Amino acid sequence: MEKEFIKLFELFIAASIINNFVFTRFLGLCIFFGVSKKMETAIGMGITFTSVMVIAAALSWLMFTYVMVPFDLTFLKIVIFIGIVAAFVQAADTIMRKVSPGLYYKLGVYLALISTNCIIIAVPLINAEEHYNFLESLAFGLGSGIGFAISMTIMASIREKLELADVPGPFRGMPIAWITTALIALAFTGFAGLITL
Amino acid sequence: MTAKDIFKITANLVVIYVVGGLLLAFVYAKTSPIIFLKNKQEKEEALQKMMPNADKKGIIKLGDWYPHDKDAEYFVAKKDGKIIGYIVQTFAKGYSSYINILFSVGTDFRVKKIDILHSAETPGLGDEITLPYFKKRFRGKDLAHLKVVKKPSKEYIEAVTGATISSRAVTEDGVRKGLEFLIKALKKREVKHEQ
Amino acid sequence: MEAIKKQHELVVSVSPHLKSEETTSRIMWTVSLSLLPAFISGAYFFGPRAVITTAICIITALLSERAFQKITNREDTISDGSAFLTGLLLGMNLPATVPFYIPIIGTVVAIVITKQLFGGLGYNIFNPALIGRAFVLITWPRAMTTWMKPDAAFMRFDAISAATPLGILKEEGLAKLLALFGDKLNLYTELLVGHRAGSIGETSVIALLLGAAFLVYKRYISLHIPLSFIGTVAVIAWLFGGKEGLFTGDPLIHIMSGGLMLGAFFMATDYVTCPSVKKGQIVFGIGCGLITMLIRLKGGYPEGVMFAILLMNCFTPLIDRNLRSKVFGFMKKEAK
Amino acid sequence: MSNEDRISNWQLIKNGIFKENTIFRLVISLCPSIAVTNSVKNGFLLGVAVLFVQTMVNTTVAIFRKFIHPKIRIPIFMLIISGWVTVVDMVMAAYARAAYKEIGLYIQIIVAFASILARAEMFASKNRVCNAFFDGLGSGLGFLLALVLISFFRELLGRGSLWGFHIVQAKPMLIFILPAGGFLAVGLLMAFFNWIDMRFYGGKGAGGASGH
Repeated sequence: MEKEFIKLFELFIAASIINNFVFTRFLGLCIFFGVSKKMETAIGMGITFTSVMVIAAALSWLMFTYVMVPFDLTFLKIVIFIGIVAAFVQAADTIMRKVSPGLYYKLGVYLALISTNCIIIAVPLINAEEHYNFLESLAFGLGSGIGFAISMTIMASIREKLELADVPGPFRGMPIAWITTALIALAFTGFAGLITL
Repeated sequence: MTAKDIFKITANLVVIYVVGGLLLAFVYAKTSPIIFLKNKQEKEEALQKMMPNADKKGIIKLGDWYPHDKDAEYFVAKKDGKIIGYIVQTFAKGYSSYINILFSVGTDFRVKKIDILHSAETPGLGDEITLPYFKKRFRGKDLAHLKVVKKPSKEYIEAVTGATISSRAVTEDGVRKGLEFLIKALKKREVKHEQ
Repeated sequence: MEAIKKQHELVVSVSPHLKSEETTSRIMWTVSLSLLPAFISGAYFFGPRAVITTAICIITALLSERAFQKITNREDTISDGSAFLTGLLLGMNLPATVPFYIPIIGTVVAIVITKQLFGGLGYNIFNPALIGRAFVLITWPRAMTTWMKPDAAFMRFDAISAATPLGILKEEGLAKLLALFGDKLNLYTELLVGHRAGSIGETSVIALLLGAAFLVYKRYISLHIPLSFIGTVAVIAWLFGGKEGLFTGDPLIHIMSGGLMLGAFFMATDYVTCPSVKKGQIVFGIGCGLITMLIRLKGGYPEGVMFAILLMNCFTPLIDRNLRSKVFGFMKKEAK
Repeated sequence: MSNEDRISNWQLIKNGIFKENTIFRLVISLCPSIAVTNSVKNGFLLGVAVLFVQTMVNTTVAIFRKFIHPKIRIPIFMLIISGWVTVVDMVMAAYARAAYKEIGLYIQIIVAFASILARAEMFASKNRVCNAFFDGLGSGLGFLLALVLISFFRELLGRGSLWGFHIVQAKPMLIFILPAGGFLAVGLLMAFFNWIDMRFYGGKGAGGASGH
């Protein structure tokens, strides 16, 4: 029991920090660069993403294990997973608008962006590839989401500071953001080898 | 939403699913046997490479074992019905990944060949365990000499410079443990046979 | 009124909090001067190669800063000493025996990419010297982890390679380390003096402390970051560093080996890349200490100071921002 | 959009490659620009996969454009995209096995590329089949070229080789095949294109500076 718990914890840490989606797996870059200009949006996005990722991981795990594997439909995983994500996002959108308009006002805008984002679809795909069990899938989804939120928060805070900086012309905007990310990724390589999965 | 709309949406979905389903089923039917065959072929080739002397169908699976809770297999290699050695697949905990190793031993339990099937060690350092110069160092080593030293050595395994952790993983956690397991497993089999 | 004053203070202290050109350059040159004892000790133990490597770094730093400012038509700021200091720090963070292209490329990365592209001194997010070092460490891992055996023979060019104390501790364990150095007392003395393998400027604890004391006396650095950084390392080393369970580790070895002294006093305290609020500095120091020990005890690299400082550099704007926004929140309440 | 019917097919291709280059100008669908560009071969293969998917999706959408009900058009587009991605995924798994082991995940992730959905929604659903085909071809080619360009630099600097063949006899700069070097290479290349744009065409460095 304890061993399993440690494994879940390791999986969580590995997904959030060591194999951080942005800095070592290069996923979710569009959103990462697009939405990390302002702190508020970055945080809102982080929260929305984390929750959607966990739920998408759970739903697609259930679907994968109880429908796709028994009926030998695993070759359709791309179609089915994107369908699940899109359907869930749509449902969340509708429900949030009805139940909690305040929250919808804050986070709803990001929901629309989610279904065309690679990290949401990557989580179920990696879960299926690695044959994680239910809890492991959840831990992986949660870790990935939190790791993504952390990286966006860091990036937003740095970019807010960079607004004051006198960056040379051709580097303004996107290029300097990429170079900043390169340097953060360089710092994150320090975590390499921390956990072997 | 009019009845016409509903009809159109339904028709849309039906057509898309039917056309898409047919297309995917067709591609799947074409590719899946190839994927399956190639997987099998690759595995056989990898095994044959470990034991070039063995007969074409002479490499037979003996059983499964679970180093680091991962699924691995071990095999016996025969030539003209006579056992000429064994092949063991194993996993070792490396620097930043589990290293998937395949190695073969003769009937004297000295290592013949090793191969790294999968690893994700540090480029430029740890991943040199996959290079021939390191893999060659294993030839002829028995259980007692599967030990990593950091100096040039013919007797033991010399570590890759600057990558002691990866070298040690392959040698001690991987091949040595695999060999220990093999010897034990074979003994158990013998006992069973005698009964 | 109180709140307004507070806000005012804080705005002033946002980096770069160097009030004028003159102060900047005086600070930079003084810090460079305070690194002199450690540099001399490095030159003494590692011979002429150490001097040459450091000199290459400094010259490349000055040249690349000048070249960049010329190309982009910017004001020449070479005399403010910051490029000199970056070059010196990077040189002191390299092993003495590296091939000559390593200090050159490392310095260019440090000056051009880390500092100038972000708008020059005062705007860089990361410590330039450390990014330079991380870049070359990852690019040429083998050359950057081949250490030279320290020896006091001054005119000596050939080098015998040796492992650093932390490297030995990580791979072979404490017993081997003690066997190499004789006994514990001898180990401590050698670490204190700097007679061990390592980067040029990081080995001699005494020389580094001497320079640090000078800076503290001059009030150029405060002790918030160094003390919280070293303190955290000590506590964690004591708690988890031992093989026999909790509370059996030896904090002194961890404090005196590796680049901790150099990092904690001279690099983590870099004005531009550390938080400006005192509370934030303590958070920064503790974070550095935690990450350093996490990497030393569990990670792949034997030494974690460099990565720890760089990682906390990422968080600096966040720390600054959060500790500042609290003050704003407080103000809002008062206004109501 | 109706007057765009007049634009020649060649113009459509050129647009996709230069003016609306997915990675350097529009700055979307960035994930593979680093993930698969550590060797020219991987970059090329993923580029081809995207080219194929983009062209086929555009064509399919254009064929069915009158038939698809506007209310459910996005889900239908997603279905079409994921169908074609599955096809590419299975074909690659069968015939390009060595590369698939490395870039398989990123091939599957093509399904979530904003650029493909955007092209289907903004162009293919409103234009004739032929135009949509060439538009997809152009945008796919632009993507392919960008990937090959990035991976050219990264493999040359990082391994001293191109397409697996060793050509430079110097110590390679390993960092360029690692994540950090990938971000750095793309950042520098973007800045370079901005510089060209500003220096020779008097632009404001559109791709970079607009920043999204």
